Amino acid sequence: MTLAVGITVFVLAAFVGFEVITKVPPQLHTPLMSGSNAISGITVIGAVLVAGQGGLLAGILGFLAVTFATINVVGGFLVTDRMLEMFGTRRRPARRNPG
Amino acid sequence: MTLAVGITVFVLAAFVGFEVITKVPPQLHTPLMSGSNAISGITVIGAVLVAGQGGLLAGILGFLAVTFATINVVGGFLVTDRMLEMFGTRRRPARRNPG
Amino acid sequence: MSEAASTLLYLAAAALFIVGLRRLSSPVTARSGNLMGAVGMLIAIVVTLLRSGIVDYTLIVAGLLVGGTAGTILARRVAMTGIPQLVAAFNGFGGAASGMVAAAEFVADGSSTTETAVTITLSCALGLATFTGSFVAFGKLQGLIPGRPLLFKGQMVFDSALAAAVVGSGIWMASSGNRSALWLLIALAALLGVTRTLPIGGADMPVIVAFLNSMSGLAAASTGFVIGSEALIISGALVGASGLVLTAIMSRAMNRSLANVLFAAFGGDDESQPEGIGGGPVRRATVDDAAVTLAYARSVIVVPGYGLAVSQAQYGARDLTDRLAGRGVKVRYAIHPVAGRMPGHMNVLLAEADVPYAQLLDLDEINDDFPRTDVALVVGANDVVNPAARDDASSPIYGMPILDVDRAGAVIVVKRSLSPGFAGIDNPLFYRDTTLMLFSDAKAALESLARAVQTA
Amino acid sequence: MSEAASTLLYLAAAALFIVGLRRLSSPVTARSGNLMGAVGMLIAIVVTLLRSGIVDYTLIVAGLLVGGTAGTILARRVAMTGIPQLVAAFNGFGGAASGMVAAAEFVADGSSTTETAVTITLSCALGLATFTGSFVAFGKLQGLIPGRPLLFKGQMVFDSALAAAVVGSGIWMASSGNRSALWLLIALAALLGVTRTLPIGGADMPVIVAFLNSMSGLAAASTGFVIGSEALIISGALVGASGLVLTAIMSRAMNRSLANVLFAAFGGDDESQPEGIGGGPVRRATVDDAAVTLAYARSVIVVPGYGLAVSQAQYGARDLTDRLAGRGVKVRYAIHPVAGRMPGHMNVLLAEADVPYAQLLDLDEINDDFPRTDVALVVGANDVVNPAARDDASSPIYGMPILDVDRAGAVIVVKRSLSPGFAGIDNPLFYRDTTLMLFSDAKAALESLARAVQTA
Amino acid sequence: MNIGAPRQPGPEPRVGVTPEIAQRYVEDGHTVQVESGAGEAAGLPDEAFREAGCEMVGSAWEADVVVTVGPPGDAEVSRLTPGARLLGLLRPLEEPEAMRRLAESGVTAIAFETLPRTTRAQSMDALSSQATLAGYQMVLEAASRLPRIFPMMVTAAGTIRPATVVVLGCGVAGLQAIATARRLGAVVRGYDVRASAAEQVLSLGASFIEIDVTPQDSSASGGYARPLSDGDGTRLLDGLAPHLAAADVVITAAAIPGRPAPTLISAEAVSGMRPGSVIVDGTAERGGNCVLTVADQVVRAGGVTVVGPTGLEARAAADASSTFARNAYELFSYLYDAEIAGADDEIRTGVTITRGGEVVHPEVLARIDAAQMDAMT
Amino acid sequence: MNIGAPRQPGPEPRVGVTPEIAQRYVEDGHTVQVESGAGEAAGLPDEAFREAGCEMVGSAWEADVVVTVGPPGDAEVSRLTPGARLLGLLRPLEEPEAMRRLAESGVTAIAFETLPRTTRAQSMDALSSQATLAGYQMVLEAASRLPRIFPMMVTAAGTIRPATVVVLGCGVAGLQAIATARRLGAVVRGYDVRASAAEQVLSLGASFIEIDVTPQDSSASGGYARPLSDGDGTRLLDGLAPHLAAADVVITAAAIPGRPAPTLISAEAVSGMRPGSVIVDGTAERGGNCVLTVADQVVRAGGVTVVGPTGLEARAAADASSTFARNAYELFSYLYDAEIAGADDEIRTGVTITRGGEVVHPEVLARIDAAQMDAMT
Ligand SMILES: NC(=O)c1ccc[n+]([C@@H]2O[C@H](COP(=O)([O-])OP(=O)(O)OC[C@H]3O[C@@H](n4cnc5c(N)ncnc54)[C@H](OP(=O)(O)O)[C@@H]3O)[C@@H](O)[C@H]2O)c1
Ligand SMILES: NC(=O)c1ccc[n+]([C@@H]2O[C@H](COP(=O)([O-])OP(=O)(O)OC[C@H]3O[C@@H](n4cnc5c(N)ncnc54)[C@H](OP(=O)(O)O)[C@@H]3O)[C@@H](O)[C@H]2O)c1
Ligand SMILES: NC(=O)c1ccc[n+]([C@@H]2O[C@H](COP(=O)([O-])OP(=O)(O)OC[C@H]3O[C@@H](n4cnc5c(N)ncnc54)[C@H](O)[C@@H]3O)[C@@H](O)[C@H]2O)c1
Ligand SMILES: NC(=O)c1ccc[n+]([C@@H]2O[C@H](COP(=O)([O-])OP(=O)(O)OC[C@H]3O[C@@H](n4cnc5c(N)ncnc54)[C@H](O)[C@@H]3O)[C@@H](O)[C@H]2O)c1
Repeated sequence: MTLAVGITVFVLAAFVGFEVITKVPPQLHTPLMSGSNAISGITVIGAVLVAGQGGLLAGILGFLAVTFATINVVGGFLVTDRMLEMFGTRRRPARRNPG
Repeated sequence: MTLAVGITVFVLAAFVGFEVITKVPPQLHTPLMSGSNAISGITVIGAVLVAGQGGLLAGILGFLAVTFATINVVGGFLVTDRMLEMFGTRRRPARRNPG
Repeated sequence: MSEAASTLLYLAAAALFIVGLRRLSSPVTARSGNLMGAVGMLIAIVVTLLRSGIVDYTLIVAGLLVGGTAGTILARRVAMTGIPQLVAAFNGFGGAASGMVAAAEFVADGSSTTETAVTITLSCALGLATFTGSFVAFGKLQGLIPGRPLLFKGQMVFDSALAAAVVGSGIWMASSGNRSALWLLIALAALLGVTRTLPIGGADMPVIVAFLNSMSGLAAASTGFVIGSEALIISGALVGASGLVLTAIMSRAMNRSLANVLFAAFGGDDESQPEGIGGGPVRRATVDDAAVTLAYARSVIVVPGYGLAVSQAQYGARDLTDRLAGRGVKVRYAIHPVAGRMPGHMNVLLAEADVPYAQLLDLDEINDDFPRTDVALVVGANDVVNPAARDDASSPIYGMPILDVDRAGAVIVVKRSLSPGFAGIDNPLFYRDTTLMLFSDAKAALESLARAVQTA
Repeated sequence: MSEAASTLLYLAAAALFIVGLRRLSSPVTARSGNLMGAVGMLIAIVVTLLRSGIVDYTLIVAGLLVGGTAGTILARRVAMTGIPQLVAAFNGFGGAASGMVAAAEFVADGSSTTETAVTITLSCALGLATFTGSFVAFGKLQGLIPGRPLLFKGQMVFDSALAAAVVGSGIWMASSGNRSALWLLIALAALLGVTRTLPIGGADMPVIVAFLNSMSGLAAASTGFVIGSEALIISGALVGASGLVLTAIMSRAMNRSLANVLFAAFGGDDESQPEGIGGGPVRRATVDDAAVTLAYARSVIVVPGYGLAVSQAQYGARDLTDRLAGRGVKVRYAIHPVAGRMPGHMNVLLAEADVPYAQLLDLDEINDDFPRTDVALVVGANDVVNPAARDDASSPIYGMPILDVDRAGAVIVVKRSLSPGFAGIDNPLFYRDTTLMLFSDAKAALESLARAVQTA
Repeated sequence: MNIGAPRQPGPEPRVGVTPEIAQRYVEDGHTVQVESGAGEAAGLPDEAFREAGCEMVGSAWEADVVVTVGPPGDAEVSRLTPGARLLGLLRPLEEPEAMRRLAESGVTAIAFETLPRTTRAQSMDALSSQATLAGYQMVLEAASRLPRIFPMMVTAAGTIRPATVVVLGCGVAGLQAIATARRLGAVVRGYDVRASAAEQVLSLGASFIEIDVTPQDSSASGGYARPLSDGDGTRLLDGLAPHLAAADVVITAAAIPGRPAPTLISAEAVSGMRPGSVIVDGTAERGGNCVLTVADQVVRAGGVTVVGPTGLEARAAADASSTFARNAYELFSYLYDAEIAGADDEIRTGVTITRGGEVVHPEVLARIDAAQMDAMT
Repeated sequence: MNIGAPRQPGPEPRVGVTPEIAQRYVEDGHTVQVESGAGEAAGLPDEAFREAGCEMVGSAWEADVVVTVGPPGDAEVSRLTPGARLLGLLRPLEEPEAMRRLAESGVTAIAFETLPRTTRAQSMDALSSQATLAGYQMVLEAASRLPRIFPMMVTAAGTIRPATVVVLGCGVAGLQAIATARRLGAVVRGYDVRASAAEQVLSLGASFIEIDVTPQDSSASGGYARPLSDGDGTRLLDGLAPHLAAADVVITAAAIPGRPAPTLISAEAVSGMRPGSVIVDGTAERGGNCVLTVADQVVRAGGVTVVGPTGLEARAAADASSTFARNAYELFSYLYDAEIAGADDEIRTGVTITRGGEVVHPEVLARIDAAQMDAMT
């Protein structure tokens, strides 16, 4: 992958990121933040590669990175789900009320 | 550019395309269609490359392609602008009307 | 220019397309959005011209000049009413160009890999089908081809066979590298474009043009794969996807699904247009159409009638007119002396919703203003706006003064059906060219209009 | 697994992230969106594990197990109120991981090209600043660090110098390939994260966490450039951009600009919180907050007062309550005998807007219902909901019956300021924990609420 | 032509021509004679008529076209010129004998009461315009007499519940009464035999009382109701009683053209009503919808006040005169144009009671015959 | 204690205790004596009182606590027991002499008129509750007398423009008049000297007439207005005149406690008004805001009708009695509790006119002194 292609991909993804969030109701601010935070844990795949390539210092760094990133990913998705679950019970299907 | 990267780019761009158009008011349907049509004339750059690379049949095809694509691009942007111009004169800045 | 630099400049062009498209979808920013698109295109073309690998500029310059001149003239000359067909034609040219580039690539290099074969086939098929389809749409819009659905028995089978043949000739081309296969592919795709567009009704043409636009985008993207150009892939994907969304939005605005538009002539048309006593066709509006018409008008006159009272829509009416006034639209109510079912019926209702007295005008005060009014919004009124009372001496209500809404620039009539009012007679107003019928309960309609006007 | 296959699978993961994020921004689809994100992540991890180039799985598995367990426990154990700080902490871990990967890459390969040097510097700086910044935010939210802005004189200069030093050490690292440079870089970035977060007030922490989240996304993207991973670039850019948008949305919801949040403690705080006679702090709500609170309530009681009359907000009130009722919320109006400035003042107004008599209840009829009511919406009323009349024998209005709005689950008070009502005395209701103040003209507020409730 | 606007006999304050309308007649090429003082009671001084181009005269009954409001007395009839046209609310169905006398004196009598109720004829419909005003006045009458107020009020001195108003007979007058009572804040229920009345009542925001009686084709007959069968009549009385018992105010305006008003409220129903409640019977002139009604008297039955005011429309004499004058102008102009065109249509045949010395209206003729039969047997 | 509700002397239909309120007294441990027939005129039969636990008596003036509506006549005063408490609208400032006599007979007189106008005291404020009803009735009175209707109506018989109503004096009565006239569809303008009245008028959807006179500190004095200087008075008259000339109805309710009503409408202003227009002067009892007003008479000046009805609040006798009775109950209970607690506060000092054989209210005392000075010179 050349740098130019990398930048192309980065720019396009950033556009998608900008567009994807349009009008979030305030009650979703925290879950949305938490969910996207979990996605930023994608760095775990870099950490896996680093931890797997051997070498002491890199190994230590890699292990820490995997651990940290996994906390971010696993904890992030779980806690988001908990939040949304609570939210779901409060919401009932809207029914029409005459007058 | 590998095929995989090409597909990545394609998919991301398609996502952007999906997201970028949210809720278009009906009076913009035609201008928007016309404007995006002009963008699809981007094929002109392929046409230029083909027309410029020499060879008879390719040359003819290339010339035709450049001509056609240019019609699409130039005509497309101009006619879109004409539509929007007409639209612009109808629209005045909103002012508050008491009562 | 270095490869990286050109890639980044192409990226910049693509970014301009994206932002431009986004701006095109709001009335306020649309014009600048179009300009951004044009600038992006200029960058892309200039970068391409400066790229290494071009050996001969003659044809290029010739093509650019011819195409540019033709495009300019067409765009300048066309009458406003001719724009939809022109857009269709432009789109056809774009599709053809994509197909030709792919074809030229095949002619020059052959189909080296499966990948190339597939993409060349795609480009040619999409490009040529777009080309012919667009010109059929052009013909229908221009009135050169009858607007009604044209189809023959068993067409569905024929079309499927044709599509299979396109795929087949693609495989042949890939496996043999034979140019004849290419020409066959092109011919079949062109034919398919025609047979798939002819059966679609004239009223659905705008949706079809949007769909063809999306296809020409995909053709460009596919050509991008053929010649290895990210700029083409990005822009093509962008147009392909946004065009598809736009197509969906447009068919939704017509209360149709895309499938319904594409195949309606084949299946039964499940949508039954209400029929009046007069039986003529009417122009049916959605809430969004009506809202935009109102929101961008300079002056609106609301004509309330008995239907407004029946559905107790007075609060909705006031809400709508308040919001229109808030946008700077001049709003008034025209009260016909016999609107409703008792003297002063409309006054009672509108007073209840506290519509300011200053906005209420009676027939004599307002009738001369209709020709100077952009939109007359008739809500649940019928007899009191029936032009037959003015124009048709044989009508039982001939001689009754009416509100001359038909003299306004456009008329939007909100009622549930085409059924007549108190006097029991049909209303020619509903069948006029400038009249949009919004079939709905008055209260529901006004409330949705008020909301829609807010965001229009 | 082939390079192409893994690239495409990463792409699939990224697509799941995109669709997941989009679904997360609507209440109805949010949960499935989160699930899609998790599935995407699983795909990405599995693909990575299957990739060639991994020589030793021990550390990986260990890390996954430790991290997974810790994450699970933390997420399960935390109390609902502790979630914001937990999110902050998670985010810090993610940032640190990105920085470490880049650092490890440097340790292993050195900075071969300018490109690598720049991206490693970026990753480390962003990652570590995110790490420490997030933990400061955690501390503030958890109450370990005082919530008020902590800053020292000349901090702006200090921070700028620190930022310059980070860049400098990056250049040193790139030019010398010296590991000490890396450690210096890391230390400086970590320090910068702390000094930039401490001066920000506790109330602004959610915005800061969102901002740090966006930064950790950018760190991941930058790490993607370092290790040449498109998956990281895409996902990082996605989170970076969407996080930035979310940050902007959140600060707008607080009526602030992002710059204002980030630098408010330095510049003058241009936003003056209205101060009551009592002087205590109040919880200030935006229209959106209030709308959501109302829209998702089971029962709402509206308490109209003189302010509603002054701003002639009766139509807005009815519009709002109609829409709430349309969502299935039980809505009633509580009319206090002396609300307004003349006997029956509220009745006249609400009758004008045709609020059904059945929804109007007087003090005796409704007062017992407040404890069973989710939200009391007080519109331009003040004295008639002043708990001092009930609780404070020294109050001049002691003994006057009041509407016990303070017994409802939540109270939203719409008025323009904290200034007192007719009786001229302060109202302790405004300073209660369950009270949200929506400072606005009543008419404007109710109209925006009605709109916002529609889309909530 | 020469249009005459006489001073009305009796307590009638309305006048058939107003200065505004006089001007229109003059613009159309007619002359207008107004009896001195004719407009006084409606707040229209002679001065105003003079400014509008009228000739002020001592008696206007001698004009070519006489626009009267109510029917003329014998003295006035004798002053009419043979061949003259007399336009007004002449009560042709109630007083067919008087019509015969008008015919005998050679007058062309034109009565608003028999105007067909078509959309086209509405601008000439004086019954409607006057009934509108009567409906409004009935509510004022009721509100003034009720020892309570109409609107709901939550006050420091307790909550005053809104008054409940029941309107029987939702024609023009009844509907206007509904609208006015609603404006004042009462809870309003309406009842009418006509099926289409339900929707009309709802369209004013009031509720409709459903009672299962099917009137004999009651929506037909040119917009007017028809009588009920005896059985239905009793069922109706019984069905209404509980609604009356819950009412503070009952306003009645149920009528059948040319017939006595149908009985809707029996003495028992009145005794079942709350003390203090009020019945305003707008049909006293036609015998009343309530059996206790006595025209222009206040009857107290138990705690209930029953009033049967007449001349309600005349109370807002200024508006009543201006709308009536406009109706008369429209009708006159229509007939005048039709006459010139030689056309004969529904409207013309509808309103013309006598012509060329004969009673020509079939319904009036039938009544005259019936009366003669009665007299013979 | 023994609470007595006597039958009121004169035409007064209201009564000081209603069955509903009687029940509350009884629940509080008091006994209630009601004079037979006391509630009749307000639609409250003896039966209802008896059901509520009252003792029906021949005379209730002898009770420990007498709740009267208006001031008692001499005959009634003589029947009061020394040491008894008398609660009511006693007109203490208008009739200070009568207060002196009450004091002499050893009665503790408690008057609503001098209640401080605080938020806390509102439930006892009989002036407000009765003024509300008066405001409503003034509009009915005006609407019945106007030869036009209030609302706008676009009809086939022409467009009826809405009536213009001007309300002078926007206290409780005036504001209610504004609200009621608006409900009926009139275009309403209000005027008051109090600066805060402007916002209150606007809050009812009416418009405010701006005239540049600065009253002497008119918002002060416990919620009541103060008189204007002479110069301002004339300027006010002149400023109002054009607004009156454009009005169909003028309703006046401007008052200054314990003083004659300020003059707001001169004879010239009346002559400048439209023929047919109506002035309803709600302050006739205090001399009237219009110079032509004669209490309880209909005065015609040019084409203008000027009426000064008294006892307006009593027209809705049922609601008036129930709100008054509630006010009296609240005041009595408050004082009773305070007495037991031995507390003395603003409200108690405000309403107590006589106690222990003495006039104790400073303002009333001042008036008695002033009257004696007048008599001496
Ligand atoms: N003003 C008077 O004094 C008076 C008295 C008696 C009769 N009239 C007569 O009434 C007529 C009045 O004219 P107009 O134009 O007001 O009424 P109209 O001619 O009777 O027409 C009313 C229209 O409203 C529509 N409608 C009914 N309910 C509706 C709802 N819920 N939502 C939306 N539309 C609804 C009906 O069409 P759909 O069914 O298709 O919805 C109908 O065509 C005249 O002919 C007049 O002569 C008037
Ligand atoms: N009902 C009667 O008969 C009567 C008669 C006379 C006096 N009073 C007295 O009036 C009071 C009535 O109580 P209340 O609670 O209705 O009123 P209140 O206590 O006077 O409070 C009204 C509140 O409305 C707010 N406000 C004013 N204009 C506004 C606007 N345009 N938009 C939003 N808010 C606005 C004001 O706060 P901001 O300025 O901060 O916006 C004020 O605090 C009682 O004290 C009562 O005793 C009643
Ligand atoms: N030009 C027009 O189209 C036009 C004009 C005015 C009125 N109208 C229509 O004519 C109809 C009658 O109007 P009107 O005011 O002259 O009526 P009206 O004065 O003749 O009668 C009043 C009402 O009494 C009702 N009624 C009769 N018998 C009844 C009974 N036993 N119980 C209850 N109600 C009974 C009638 O149905 C009618 O609604 C209405 O439908 C009105 O809308 C039409
Ligand atoms: N408990 C309370 O707080 C309470 C209760 C009732 C009334 N009030 C207030 O007390 C005030 C007076 O009410 P009220 O009905 O008893 O008043 P009122 O009957 O004593 O006087 C009526 C009105 O006349 C006005 N007025 C006096 N001189 C005038 C002049 N020259 N021109 C025009 N207007 C003139 C006064 O300002 C007052 O508004 C109002 O502000 C009312 O809101 C307060």
